[in-house]
Amino acid sequence: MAEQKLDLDEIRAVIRIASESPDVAELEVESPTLKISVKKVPGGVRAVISQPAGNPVAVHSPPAHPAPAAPAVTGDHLVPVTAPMVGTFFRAAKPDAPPFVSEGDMVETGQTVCIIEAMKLFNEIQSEVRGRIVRILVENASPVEYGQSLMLVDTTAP
Amino acid sequence: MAEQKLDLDEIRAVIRIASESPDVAELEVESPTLKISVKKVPGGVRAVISQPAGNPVAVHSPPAHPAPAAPAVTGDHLVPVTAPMVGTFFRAAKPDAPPFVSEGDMVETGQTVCIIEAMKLFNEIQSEVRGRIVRILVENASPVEYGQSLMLVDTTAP
Amino acid sequence: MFRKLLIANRGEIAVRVIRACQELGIRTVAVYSDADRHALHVRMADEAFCIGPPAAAESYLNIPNIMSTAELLGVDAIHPGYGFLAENPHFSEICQDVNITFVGPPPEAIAIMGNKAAARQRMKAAGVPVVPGSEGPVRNESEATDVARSVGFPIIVKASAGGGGRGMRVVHTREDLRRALQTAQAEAEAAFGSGELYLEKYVEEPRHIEVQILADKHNDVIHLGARDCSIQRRHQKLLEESPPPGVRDRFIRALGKAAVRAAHAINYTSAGTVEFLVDRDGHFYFMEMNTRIQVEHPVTEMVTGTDIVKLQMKVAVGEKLGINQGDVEIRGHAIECRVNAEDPRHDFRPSPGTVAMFVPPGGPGVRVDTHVYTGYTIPPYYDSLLAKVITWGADRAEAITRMRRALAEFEIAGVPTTIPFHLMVLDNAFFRRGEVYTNFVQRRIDLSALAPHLST
Amino acid sequence: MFRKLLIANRGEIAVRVIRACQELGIRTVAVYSDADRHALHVRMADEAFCIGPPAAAESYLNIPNIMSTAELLGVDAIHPGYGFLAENPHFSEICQDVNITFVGPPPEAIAIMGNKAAARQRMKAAGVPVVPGSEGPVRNESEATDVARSVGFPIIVKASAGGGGRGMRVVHTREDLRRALQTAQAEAEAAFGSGELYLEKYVEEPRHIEVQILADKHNDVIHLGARDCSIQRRHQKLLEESPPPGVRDRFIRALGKAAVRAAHAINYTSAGTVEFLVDRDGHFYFMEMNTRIQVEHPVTEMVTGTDIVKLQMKVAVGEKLGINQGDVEIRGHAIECRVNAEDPRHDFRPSPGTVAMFVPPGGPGVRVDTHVYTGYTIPPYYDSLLAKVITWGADRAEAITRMRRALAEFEIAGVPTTIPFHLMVLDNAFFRRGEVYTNFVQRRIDLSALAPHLST
Repeated sequence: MAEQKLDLDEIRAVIRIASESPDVAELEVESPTLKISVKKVPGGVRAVISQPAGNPVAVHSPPAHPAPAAPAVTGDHLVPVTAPMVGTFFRAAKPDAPPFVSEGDMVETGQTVCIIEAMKLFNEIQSEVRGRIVRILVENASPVEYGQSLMLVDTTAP
Repeated sequence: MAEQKLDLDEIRAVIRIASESPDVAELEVESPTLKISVKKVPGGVRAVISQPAGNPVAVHSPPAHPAPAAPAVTGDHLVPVTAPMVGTFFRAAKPDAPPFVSEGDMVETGQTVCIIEAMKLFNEIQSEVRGRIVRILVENASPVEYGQSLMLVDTTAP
Repeated sequence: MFRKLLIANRGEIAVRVIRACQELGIRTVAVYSDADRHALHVRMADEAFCIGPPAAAESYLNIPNIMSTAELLGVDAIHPGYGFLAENPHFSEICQDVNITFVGPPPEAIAIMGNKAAARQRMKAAGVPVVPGSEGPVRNESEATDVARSVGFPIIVKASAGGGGRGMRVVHTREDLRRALQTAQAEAEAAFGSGELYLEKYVEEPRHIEVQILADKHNDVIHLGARDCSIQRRHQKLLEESPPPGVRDRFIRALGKAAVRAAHAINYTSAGTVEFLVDRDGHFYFMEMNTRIQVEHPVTEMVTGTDIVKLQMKVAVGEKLGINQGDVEIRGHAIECRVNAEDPRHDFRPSPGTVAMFVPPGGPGVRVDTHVYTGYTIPPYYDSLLAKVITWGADRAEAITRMRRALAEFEIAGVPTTIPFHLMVLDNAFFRRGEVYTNFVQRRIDLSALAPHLST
Repeated sequence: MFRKLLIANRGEIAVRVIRACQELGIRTVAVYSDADRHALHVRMADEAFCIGPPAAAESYLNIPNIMSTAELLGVDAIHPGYGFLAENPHFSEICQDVNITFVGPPPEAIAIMGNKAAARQRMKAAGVPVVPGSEGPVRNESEATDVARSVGFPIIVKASAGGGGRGMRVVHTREDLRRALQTAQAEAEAAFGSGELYLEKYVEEPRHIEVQILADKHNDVIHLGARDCSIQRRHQKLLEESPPPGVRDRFIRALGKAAVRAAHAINYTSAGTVEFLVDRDGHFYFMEMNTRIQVEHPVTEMVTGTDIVKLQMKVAVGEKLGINQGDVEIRGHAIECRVNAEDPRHDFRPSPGTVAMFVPPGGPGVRVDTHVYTGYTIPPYYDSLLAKVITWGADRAEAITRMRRALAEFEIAGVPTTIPFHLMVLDNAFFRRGEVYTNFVQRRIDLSALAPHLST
């Protein structure tokens, strides 16, 4: 019955209020369905949101050096494929080969979705979940950081 | 049935109150449906506000260098007599004279309640309100700062 | 040494004096206005006493309340800092009367240097070069005309009691003289309560070079080299350095000797600064003497390895300086930038407010003197100085690149500051070559080139 | 000069290196672990790249990820700071292989000094005094017995690959020798993967005095005087000073010459430190050489007016040092206190947490090197150094009183720090007289006298 989905607009509004109040270092708002705790840090805002009935979701403000296209928030059903090492992201095994996956494709757990080249080695990266690739976040042949989100997989896809 | 949406205006109003109160570092407000806790950027003074049902709000904020018994805020009906200059507080005109006032005395507006000696001059200090002296906050012959509360007058006294 | 000292000031200089006291083992009393209840000097001092409402006239200039505090808390010395009561001979005298040591020169020395025309005469008599001009005040137009004829135009009309550019007029022709005298007199009367005027030859595009001196009560006077303070805006110094760029050691020694002579001539004691105008041909002229510690004293401390405020205490208590002129050795180069809460993009308008984040620069060769901390609210009642950043380098180039680095890493959130202005000066090719003069900012800095403010 | 440099480190030393790069006009790349996303070095660098999860083995020690970052971002130099990969000859070699300049000595020099027994032999051959003991490693008990007989008890058994007190045993009698050899060997094998041991005469109550050297690639080596690092706790330095107290200039010159000889003997380049043990009779013995920048380098910078990290870059790029030994002049005295997030009231246990308020000290003669700011959360994965406070004084007494003052005004809220411990040392009469030795803390400091923690 109860709507359990997070109201992201509400969270954004609270963070905005905290951001816009220069005197405020921390702000905590608790309602029967939602608890939002905002702590301001130099150079950004850190927010912890918990739903009494659900799981905590952490929201990181964009880092000082924004990682290319790191999504700020992923819903429960969107799982990122992240880079397990530093290197160069490639969508295909060779320049003239077709890409491993494209947006809209279904992937199985363990399926190779891209390659990261590091130290002249080509490392195949596998999806850890089954689902549909809804977005590829990194341009082909771009450098990627450790932990950077490479693509988003929708696990609720049929 | 109950309105579950966060009342953002209410949050803003609470932050504004905290911001506008220079002595307040943290503010927590709790109602049956909402709890708001604000921590201001650290500044040195910490205020604790509590609102037991029916009682007036009490704020106590000891300054960095505690002035002798200076209450920062008094209830609406308690008016402090404050020192208009730096000097030495005397309750009587001469060491062997009776004090101008004692706790429990009624005073009229303009009535001399004490003396502050500064630069060898004896300055008579008058009450600016009519009421009953409920407390004398400073020891006889003590040094007093500018603005220091010397005594409290209860203006609701009959 | 003193047992307990009251600092009759606020802001960074109050903090500076407290630091010196702590290193000397002197207990400290801070005084503060209602607006400074959370100020750093209040938190750092051993005792603190509120002396009045926010307005300076009723607090930091309130002599009765300050003296009452001094007596009530039993202090044996008062340090006036700079500004407020620092150059008030009456205040210095009151301290003397109640047997509290005023950490500064005797009232007579303050008074002489407070009257510009009198100071000029006295210096001339002592053999310190002054700008050619009138012997003391001019009484009427015909006297003024005679002076103008002998020194030549352009000349400058100045108020004896003057300061900050008021009661001052540059006159280029004989025809303009009468009107200039009239308006300067009216302005001086309104501003200082005295219409007394004197005349000087107008030095075009001068440099402002000053000498730090130290004098003890045993007739010993030394100087600690010179500072260049030519980077000014409306007579406010914004950047100072030591030694002055592009100047020979011999020239600085000559300035130093003149400054020491000036101090001897008025029986000066304590720290003081003799300011000179230096023209394009390298002639120098006595301008005025500041009878107090100055904002820019740290650049001298950095290159000489001295602690001027501690030495000020030492001589105030009657000890000998303990340093001879031969002991003073200049090492490297130091620059100070005054970081003010002013918006250089909007005509340097003061910008009080709350400092949401304050991360001062650090690392090698960087000194910061400040009273600001994260969360501090800048009151609107006093000056806008937030912090002094001083950098030291083995040479001027290193001091400059280090200052650039330090200012770039200085994080001050919540209020606009003069840092973008300073970065422009530091990057200016004329500045880098050491080509500075008191109208440098008007001539060389295009303030409109400052990037538009992010938050607008 | 380099175009772009990667700092393979974190914390205050990463900030220190970035500052040097900014002053030299070099672009900077910070690398960071997941735990350091909000670290100051990440905010200060021109570019920043995440290289792994919090554990150092997978991030700051992760050579593949660091080298990938270096290649992807096109850096031409890597500065390793101290700790982590700074003394890993393999890392230095990889940099060489891919044509990226490693800002440090050549791999061979790192490797020689990494093997304590080999270093000892090499130094002895070069005429640098070493503690009497075995010629290189001892192969068996009978060899050890012979050595012990010739140098006399007590002796110390050490691991060739050792460090941090592991694989070390003091032996007072012949009877204890066998067991000591066995346990030290087992410990060394477990800790370093090598059970190789050597023997030295045990120097009782020694001082730890080290010499900062600088060597360029043109065969020029100079030293920048000495530091005393005797104030230690469990082999961790806590307070360092320069020059060493109570030591003649002549002695320091002799140490300096030995250190320069040591550097020449292994074709050293870059900045480095030669550590000596000094016994009660004033004999000195080579202990080890640190082939990297050290935590305590700022005290040397303060008294010599040099910037060691910038000089390190200069020689790494192949330039000449540009300073002769004769140019090096020591002025005044400098002390460093390492302020750690450790609770000296509870056996110095590390105390990670969030720093609610951080107001570093300032004013004359104070330098702070830190990566901490108000609101910073100290991650539990790395060392506990919060800030280095360095004070300079015209003499040792001034440096000490200034350090007292600076530490007293240092406001760090939210985590316990070692400041109360440092204040105890600074107030200690033996310390004030300069009577220091490596067991000073055990002998002279009563940690139980620290006032109980306010918050308990």
